Amino acid sequence: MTNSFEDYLNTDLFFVIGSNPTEAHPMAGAKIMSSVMSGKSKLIVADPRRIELAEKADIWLQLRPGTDIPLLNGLMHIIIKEGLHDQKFIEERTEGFEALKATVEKYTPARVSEMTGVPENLLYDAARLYATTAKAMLCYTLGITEHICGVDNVMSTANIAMLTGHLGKEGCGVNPQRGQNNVQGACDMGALPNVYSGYQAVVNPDIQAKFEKAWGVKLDNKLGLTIPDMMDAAVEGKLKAMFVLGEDPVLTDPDANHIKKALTKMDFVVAQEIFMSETAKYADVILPGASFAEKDGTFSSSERRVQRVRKAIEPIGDSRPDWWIICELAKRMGYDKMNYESPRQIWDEMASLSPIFAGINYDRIEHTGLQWPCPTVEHPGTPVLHTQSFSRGKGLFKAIEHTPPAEMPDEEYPYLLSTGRILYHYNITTRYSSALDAHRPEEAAMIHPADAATLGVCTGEKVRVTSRRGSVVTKVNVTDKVMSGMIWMSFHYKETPTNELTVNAFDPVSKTGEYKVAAVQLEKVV
Amino acid sequence: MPTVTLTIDGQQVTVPKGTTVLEAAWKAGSFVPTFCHDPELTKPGACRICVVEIKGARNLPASCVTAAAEGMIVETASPAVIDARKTILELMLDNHPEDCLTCHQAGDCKLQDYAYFYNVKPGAFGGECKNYEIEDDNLFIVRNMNKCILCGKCLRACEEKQGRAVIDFAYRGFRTKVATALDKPLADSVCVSCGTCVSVCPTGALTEKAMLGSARKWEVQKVRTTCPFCGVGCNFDLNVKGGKVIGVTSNAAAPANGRDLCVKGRFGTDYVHSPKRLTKPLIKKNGEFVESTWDEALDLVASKFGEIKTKFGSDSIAALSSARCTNEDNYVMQKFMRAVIGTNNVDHCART
Amino acid sequence: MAVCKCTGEQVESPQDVQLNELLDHYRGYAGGLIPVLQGAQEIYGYLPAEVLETISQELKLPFSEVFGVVTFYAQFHLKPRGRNIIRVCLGTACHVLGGSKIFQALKDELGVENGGTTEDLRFTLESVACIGACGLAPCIMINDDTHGRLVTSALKNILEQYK
Amino acid sequence: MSNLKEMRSGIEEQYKAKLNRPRIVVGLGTCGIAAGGRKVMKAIQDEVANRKLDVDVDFSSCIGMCFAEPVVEIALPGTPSVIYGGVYPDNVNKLIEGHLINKTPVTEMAEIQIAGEAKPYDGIPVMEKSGYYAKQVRSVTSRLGRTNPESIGDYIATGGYAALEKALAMDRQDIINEVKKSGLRGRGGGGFPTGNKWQFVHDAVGDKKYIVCNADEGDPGAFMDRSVLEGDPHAVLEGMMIAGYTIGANEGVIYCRAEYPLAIKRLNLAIEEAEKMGLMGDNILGSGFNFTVRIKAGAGAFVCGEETALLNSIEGQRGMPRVRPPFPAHKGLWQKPTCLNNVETFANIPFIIRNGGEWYAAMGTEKSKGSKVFCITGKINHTGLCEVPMGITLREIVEDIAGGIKDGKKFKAVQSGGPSGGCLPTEKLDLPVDYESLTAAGAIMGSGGLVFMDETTCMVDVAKFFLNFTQLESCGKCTPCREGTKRMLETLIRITEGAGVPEDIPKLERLATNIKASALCALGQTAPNPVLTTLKYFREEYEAHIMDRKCPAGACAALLNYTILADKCVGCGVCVKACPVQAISGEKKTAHVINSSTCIKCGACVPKCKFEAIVKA
Repeated sequence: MTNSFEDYLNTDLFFVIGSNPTEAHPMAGAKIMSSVMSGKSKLIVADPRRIELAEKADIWLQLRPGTDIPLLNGLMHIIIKEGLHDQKFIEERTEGFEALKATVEKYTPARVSEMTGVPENLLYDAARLYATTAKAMLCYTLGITEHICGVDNVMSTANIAMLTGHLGKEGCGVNPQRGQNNVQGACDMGALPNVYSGYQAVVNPDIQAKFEKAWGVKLDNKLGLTIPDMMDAAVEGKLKAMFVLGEDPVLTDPDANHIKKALTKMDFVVAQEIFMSETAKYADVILPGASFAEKDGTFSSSERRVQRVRKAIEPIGDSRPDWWIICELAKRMGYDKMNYESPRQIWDEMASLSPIFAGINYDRIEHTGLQWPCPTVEHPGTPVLHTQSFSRGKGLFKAIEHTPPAEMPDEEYPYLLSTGRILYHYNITTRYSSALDAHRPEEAAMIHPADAATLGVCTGEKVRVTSRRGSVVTKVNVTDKVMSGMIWMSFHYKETPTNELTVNAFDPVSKTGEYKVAAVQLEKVV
Repeated sequence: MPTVTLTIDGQQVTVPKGTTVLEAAWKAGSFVPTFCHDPELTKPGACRICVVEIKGARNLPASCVTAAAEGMIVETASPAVIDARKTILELMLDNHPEDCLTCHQAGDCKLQDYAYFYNVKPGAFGGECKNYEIEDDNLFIVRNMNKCILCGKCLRACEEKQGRAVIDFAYRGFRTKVATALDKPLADSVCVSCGTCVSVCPTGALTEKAMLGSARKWEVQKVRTTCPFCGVGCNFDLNVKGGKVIGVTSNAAAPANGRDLCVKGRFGTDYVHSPKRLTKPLIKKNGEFVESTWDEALDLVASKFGEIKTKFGSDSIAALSSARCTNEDNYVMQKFMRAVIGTNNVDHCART
Repeated sequence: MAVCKCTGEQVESPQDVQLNELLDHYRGYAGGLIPVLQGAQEIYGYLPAEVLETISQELKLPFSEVFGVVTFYAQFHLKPRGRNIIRVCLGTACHVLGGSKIFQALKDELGVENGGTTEDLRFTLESVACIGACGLAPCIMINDDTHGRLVTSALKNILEQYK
Repeated sequence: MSNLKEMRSGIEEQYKAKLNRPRIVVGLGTCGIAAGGRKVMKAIQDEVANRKLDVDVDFSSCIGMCFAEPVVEIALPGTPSVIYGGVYPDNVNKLIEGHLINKTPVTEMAEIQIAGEAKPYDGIPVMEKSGYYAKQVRSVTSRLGRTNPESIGDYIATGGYAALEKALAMDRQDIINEVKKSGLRGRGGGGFPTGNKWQFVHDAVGDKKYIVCNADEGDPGAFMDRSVLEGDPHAVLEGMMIAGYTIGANEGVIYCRAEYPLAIKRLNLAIEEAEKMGLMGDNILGSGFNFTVRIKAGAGAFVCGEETALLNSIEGQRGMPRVRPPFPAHKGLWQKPTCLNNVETFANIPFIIRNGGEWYAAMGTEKSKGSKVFCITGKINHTGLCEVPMGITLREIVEDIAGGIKDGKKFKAVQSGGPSGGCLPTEKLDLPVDYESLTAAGAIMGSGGLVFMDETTCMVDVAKFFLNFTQLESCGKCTPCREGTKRMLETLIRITEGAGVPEDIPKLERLATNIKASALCALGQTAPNPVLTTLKYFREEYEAHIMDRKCPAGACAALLNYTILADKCVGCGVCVKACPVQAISGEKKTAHVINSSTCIKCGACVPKCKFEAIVKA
């Protein structure tokens, strides 16, 4: 996020695209809901589903799944045509405007309306409202990123924000809410194949030298494999062993059968988990980790805020904190520079090697946490990014053309499947909460009344959902919150493993799977 | 910033213009009780427990909604004030069950505290007492509207903090009640069980179902931490008794969320004590998982990784780190892969 | 998961058409709730729950707030009122002489509780403190007529007079 | 501007012509209609048609003599108008025969005559000298019963909209000064100086301002505002427009209780006519000033008479009062500066602007200027509406205007100001009626309801009646009012049922004092007044209920004992049959007895006894 959650209270307009915060990020959603209800802010929602925010929105753009780029290009077309763009910001802070202009020129309202299904008048309303509101904040989530054109989608949101000067200011910005509690932190810490902690590139020789010196070993300078590449490599027999820490790709990654094949193929799989996950079942060894309540440490939230996690109880049974287990392995493999006594020591080592975290330590975050970048212990943290300049200096407009989803409904697979989270569940752990699981014990796929009539099903009855990759049975919830021709499912239920259906296609840059669009058949199950 | 100076209980106090008499009194160290006042919510001035005497005023104004003014002379504990407060407490107690002995909120209840402080006992006037059915048919919140003193903080929090307005005042006068649309149980309303109402309730009218009967308020140890669900980064207090997490309560100092939480954060952390937790290292032998010691399991993993690394090279091993584990866990994982295994094959599901 | 929305098309009644016209007039009009409720009550004779929900959605007001307003003002009724209002006296005299038996008999006969209205909207049954006809106890009033010295067996014939 | 002048001369001609024709005018205010005025009107029209008489049949509103309804005025050119009371379809003929055909007033049915320049008839009191009107002034009520309230012509011809015309040419501050000079104070009960209020709203900063007229008259026993709205709706509109021009508002709202359908109808008609004539809407009288008025019907909540609750109700919310300050003058409707006055206050404005502040200030007392409209009801001979100069004594009102207590009984108390007011005893009868005096005595001026009580009224019962009212009408927002009035009522019920205990009196006093001190709005702060004043002036009645288990006025059923006087009872047995609980027994033709433990004190036996042998005590 370029801005902070606190900043949600300062904006006069939310433009929420590809995000369902009242369910997936409830406290972010609550801030939007209360601001809109009190009349403080207006709201534009772009979403194929009539999500809760769409019902509260001043303007709801019900675009077809996978048409975010045409939509955003179309809005930019109108903004430029009507001269509502921020010329001063564009001149001073950006480059590449002419190329962008040339591209969006082609996205006329009529054409965009045709492509997205959004009426022209709403395109005009939304474009004008977003461009002319001084404090306008764009929020997105996985509805933008989980496409094969996810990176282009993200760039498009940056384009429209820069075009209107809605960046680097209070109450503005481009604000992706991160899906998982510490997905920000895992990236920050270098759990990525291309960077060390603090986004320091593994290919940079100076960085490599710094870490080699600190860690006392020779380090590899070529990029590692991303998860989809790992799975492919495993299926191909090139990858022999995998160490899986607190993840359940069988349930949560696209095309589950492909993942299962990969896990089966490997010689040795270690799972470090707190529950017997679908993935752990494929492991040779399972190491019982401790939950968040049983260990000290830190999480980094979507707003780049590093906050304390505190040990409240002793680890359950014979489980152990994850850091302890990993360090113990290192020791047993003959490495002696991971003999930490506490998470605080780990943090301090990390911070000493990572400039953007250098100013953060446990004492400083005892009460409210700190938002990185925070280069020195005097630095107050950074609630708003890019106030003076962008990471690369000038913000670069990137002219982007539409990329249709990898797989679209056809005669054989006539329905479009889209997936996401629901309020009462979070990936996997919530299924082990007695109240939450009792409240929402099973999948309830959303289908439109017209489709339900065609299929002859009522709410509570079951359908079989089949894609080219797999087939699952689910109960349905008949509702006009989804558009006709679409089925929407969550991925929380191992009893209804939705990701057996999703498409094995990824954004070429980010390697994010296209969870939001797949083609399926539906049939009633008696 | 312009200031005003006023006299509270004989003491001069200077506060910024716009400060309420209540805030000024607190600043001056005077005790003024409150029920409906909440610094984060709009101010209805409804419960009247915070009345004070202001020289020249016709009545006893509610200090929470009276702006401090230059030269004001305020008494927060004059006989008239004390008698008015006692009367208000008597009126509340006469329309409230007398079950402090078994009330979950005992020890953390403003009504109880003030009744004690002012030595007010139930039964001053007697008469009709509300008699609603206790609502415990949802999984998260128990509503005992007989204990409600109609301060309205719950409905203001629901509207102003959560943007939902699931509840509002219904009916009127003595029959006034906080109700959902059509006065249905929460389970049949649009409530999403975030429990923000529970966090602001000054009495035992709203309680977390899972915590009922689990501990007296004074037995609970509170440990502030960060929520393990979603990326907003809410903070809350884990409530611990006897080495067990019994539930979650809000912590107003939380930067991203204040006292507000969602249903998962407030009611979902019981997974920690799920009987399905893995508690022993397991080694798959002949297709079955068999419990082992840490030494056996760790040694096995270390030797297997060592073998594979030797045989197929560092890049034949990969790790999935975790977006649900701590920063420290992730740091040691990537360090382990890079420094010990010798590969950059480390990733996590950064994209979900 | 409430009602299954997959069966049957809802037919719009003439009353719904009127309600829509009313809502069209007040949509986006600040402070329109009470006039809309008054208009809706005129259309339907009372304020059915579904109508309240529609009003809340169309005026973009929380349903709880609409309910709070409806229950605040004496003018609004959440239940249909009958064409004939039966008031059963439960004053002291009537009570002593079996007023509550009469009340119970009426509840049984009409199949409604206190304050309830029969499905055919013929009767609304209410209790009152005293109608000041103690000499005729036990007694009831139907609309403006007083019926006194009642025995339960007489009720059927009396009700027959009111359509 | 010339527009109205041109119109006016034509309208005045027409009006004069109308007065120069024989006419019959029926009083059709709500009270007149309830008394059968419409049937009377129909009978007159039929009769006029049957006899083919050359006479206009018109209607007006309530002239104030509720006791005489239905009221009919007959006027022949050049002779005094005679106002007849108690006119029913069966005596219409007699009036027409006598007054219209034979040109001889029907003296026995005549209440008053309005002579003007004509020679008065003998035997009929002239209005200004009649008992009911002699001590009255007719200023804000001057058109009531005299003009057709549904005719803008009648209004204009009688000086209507001249004040608006005058004001639109005035400096805004001068208008405020004139209102200040008049000394007019809020007639809704609060008594806040109107000129000062206008000054606040005028000075308040806001992109938009509003005029709100409080027509939510809810006090039991008060109908002044209804009478004014029904009788002179244009005066209220004109007052609002002048206020709007003065403070800079273009929108006015009249919040009228839904129980006043006739007032709402006549207001709507008045608005329509005024708009048609360019007296309302855009560019009024070519002045560039725009003003519209809409009517908001209440939905049945007494508390909405409280100004901030009223504003919430207009906004579509529960009618719960807001905390003050901020006052509506600064943050009122939709948080904008709002000038909120009641019907009578606005209706006074055109008269003040036309005649000048000094003219108005010449009436009344030093601090309470002008006139006030009262509704006098209860156990008096002449119930109705009266307008009196401030400072008149209660005694003058009851003895002269009201014609004394009914049935020759003794005056006991007068309740002033409705549920928020208090009960004043005989000793206070010489109190001048003004804001300060009434407040000092524990009552309030209120909106103007005066309920007179005689010796058969139990003051504890009266207090209970009012507490029951306020308790039912409490909005429920603040604790003292919501919970406290309930407990007061419960205590009063106990006392009137003979279950009171001596501590109840100090408990009531303490509770009342604390509710008064700590309640949020005026409704709560004044709710204890009926109890406090009755405790102050009639404490011995409370004590009699509690200590002696007796109701001195003989009104509280539970404390009564019915006994049969043995010397009067003939043993006829009629009472035995009348008793619903078989509490009376006795041999035929011997004196009967009432078993007091079985008796439920319904009183059914008393009227059945032809020998007056049953007494209550």
